Amino acid sequence: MTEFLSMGGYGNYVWSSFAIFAIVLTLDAVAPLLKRRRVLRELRGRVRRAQKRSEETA
Amino acid sequence: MSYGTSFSACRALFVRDFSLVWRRRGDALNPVLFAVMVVVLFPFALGPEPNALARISAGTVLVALLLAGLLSLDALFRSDFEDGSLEQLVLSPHPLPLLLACKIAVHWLTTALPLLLVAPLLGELLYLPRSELPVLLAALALSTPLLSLIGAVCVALTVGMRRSGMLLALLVLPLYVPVLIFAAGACNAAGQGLPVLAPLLWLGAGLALTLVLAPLACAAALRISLS
Amino acid sequence: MNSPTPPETPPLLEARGLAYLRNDEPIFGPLSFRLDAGDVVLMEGDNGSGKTTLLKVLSGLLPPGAGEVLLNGEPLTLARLSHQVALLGHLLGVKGELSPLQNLRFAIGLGGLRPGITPYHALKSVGLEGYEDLPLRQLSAGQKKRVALARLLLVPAALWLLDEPYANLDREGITLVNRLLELHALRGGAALITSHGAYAYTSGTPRRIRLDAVDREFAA
Amino acid sequence: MNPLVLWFHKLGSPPYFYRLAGRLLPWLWGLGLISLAVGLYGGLVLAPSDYQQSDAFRIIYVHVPSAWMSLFIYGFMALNGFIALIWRIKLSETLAMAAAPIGAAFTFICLATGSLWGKPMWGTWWTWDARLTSELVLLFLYFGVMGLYQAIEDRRQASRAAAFLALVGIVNLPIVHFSVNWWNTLHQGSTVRLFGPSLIDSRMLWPLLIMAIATKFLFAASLLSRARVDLLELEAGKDWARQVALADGDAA
Repeated sequence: MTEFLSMGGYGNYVWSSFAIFAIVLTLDAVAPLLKRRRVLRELRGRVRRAQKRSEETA
Repeated sequence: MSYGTSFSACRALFVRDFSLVWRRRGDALNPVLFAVMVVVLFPFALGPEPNALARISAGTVLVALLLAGLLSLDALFRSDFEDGSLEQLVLSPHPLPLLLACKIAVHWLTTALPLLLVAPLLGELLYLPRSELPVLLAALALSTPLLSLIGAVCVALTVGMRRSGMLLALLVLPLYVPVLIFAAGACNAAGQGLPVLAPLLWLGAGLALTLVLAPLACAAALRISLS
Repeated sequence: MNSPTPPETPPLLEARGLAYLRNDEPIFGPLSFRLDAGDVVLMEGDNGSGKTTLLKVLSGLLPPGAGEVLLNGEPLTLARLSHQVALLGHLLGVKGELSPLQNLRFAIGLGGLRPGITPYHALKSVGLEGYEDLPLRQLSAGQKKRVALARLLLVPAALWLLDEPYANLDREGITLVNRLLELHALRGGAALITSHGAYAYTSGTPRRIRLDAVDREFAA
Repeated sequence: MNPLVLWFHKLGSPPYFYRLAGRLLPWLWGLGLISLAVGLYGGLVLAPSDYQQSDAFRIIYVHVPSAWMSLFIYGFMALNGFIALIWRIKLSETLAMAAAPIGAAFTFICLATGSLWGKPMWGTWWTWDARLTSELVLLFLYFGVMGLYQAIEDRRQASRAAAFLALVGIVNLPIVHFSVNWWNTLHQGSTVRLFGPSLIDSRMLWPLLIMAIATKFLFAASLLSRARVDLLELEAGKDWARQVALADGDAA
């Protein structure tokens, strides 16, 4: 197993390359989810504001 | 004297823009002073040793002139946008690309030409080898209009924004890379005694292509940012 | 449109179901009207009702969201090539460093010259005699507006689109604008004026078109 | 209208696209991760080590697919930009702008893994190798498009301006590529091809193709999830967006 990890002596280069690949793609996948939560919260705010306004005018 | 023809429109545009630049001719020197300042920084940074400076002289002059041109690009549409004359231009019945080509030409004549004239002095500051000067001037003569044309398209995209200086550089510099490569390539080739015709011809081809496409792209970009 | 009257010439300007959306929110609703030679129409609406946007659409600066604009019966872009439209917006489109004369010479170079009038004559008729060679920077806002009005006199546009022409004009200026509008209407031109209240077009009762602000928070 | 045009037209309506993308997403993520796992296993375990670079060459399995993706996504972005500008199709605008950050991510991965690969081979973190340099210029082209999109307030105008810049960029890409190659040969002569380990052995090759497929799935998944959110934000004023928010409110 350790022989596999050492990657012929270039272990840290190979594994850090794959780590960068994984990290950047994970960030890229997570970013829209966070934004989705923010957008939905804003939208619900708008809905509540609209309902409140329509109650006042009714 | 006929009015309302495209020729009269271009002439009127030339007359107006030249008188505007003449009215503020102090500003026209700014790009030149900037370029000189940038070039002067290099001996401070790298030491005054002639051989060291000679090797980087042509490239440094090119980069200094490219950056000076970049800084003056913003003024291309800025004042017209702020006082509404850009709208009058877009509204005029004459083909917009033609009018924009005139504006770019005036911009090139009033900013890039002085830079071209000061280039030998800048070369001298950096011990530019004699063999490279003519090639440097030829490369500049071909590349500075190219830079103005490409820059105009990007300026048209950022005309609506207040402080777009840094963004403009971000948009334009990747597009300047090929122009710089061939211009500097010509000078380096001259320095090493290699034939210089190929890079200069590439610059000429690029210029011919951009002369036609850039005004069209600039007009389209302007319509997008004015809408 | 087979109207019963004899085949009248196509209207100078016609809007059919014109609407404009920004980020899919309506700026002004579907709007249809027509302007014939000699018409002066007042477009009223409070701020934010899309008056300026409407003028930009009518002049061809902005493509309409829906509907179409016809100039002399032809779709806008084609007809405009014959110097038909002049737009006077909030920004006057004149250069501060140049003198009125230089500005007007540029304007006629660009837009063409109406026969029988010279820049001097136009400046005199808008009351700027003697200011011909002063840089515009040194003139007042009202005087700058008069230079823009002089440009309207010089350019052979049959259709004037004026965005709040009465803004920052004194009483004298307002009568000047009215006189120019009457002159333009008599000559067979048409004008569409927008204003949010400060209005004083005296001669004749111009047609009014109401542009009310659309509730932007939630579209239907 | 034939079914294809009808379908494409229906795709244009945001609520329809939102629901369709929602249904597709789990499949795309699933296929992407599976093919990724297969590709990585093939590349890291099954493929024999290279006689010249021993195991360092395995970086190719992330470096080369990312390079391919960086160019593919820029092409995708420019194509959608073209459609959006010519036929004013709103969906293409959203897709183009959603693709930009993903493209930049892949370009960054390509550069980072390229320099990590260069270090053991050349002893320096950065080598002005022709392809790495072109990739660096491509990264700035991406930043330019994203920067312009952020800088303009009006969302629709921002996406149309950025789409136009992507078109200008796509014209520029081959020119940059050609000029950088020319520049490279002028200064360094023909350097040994850093990234060309002998791929004659098929056991080395198929994982690379699997990885290319995997990155395409991951791109599609990230693109759709970004496009959905952007659409929701753009259409905040509309009725269907409210329903989504309310429905999501109860679920969350």
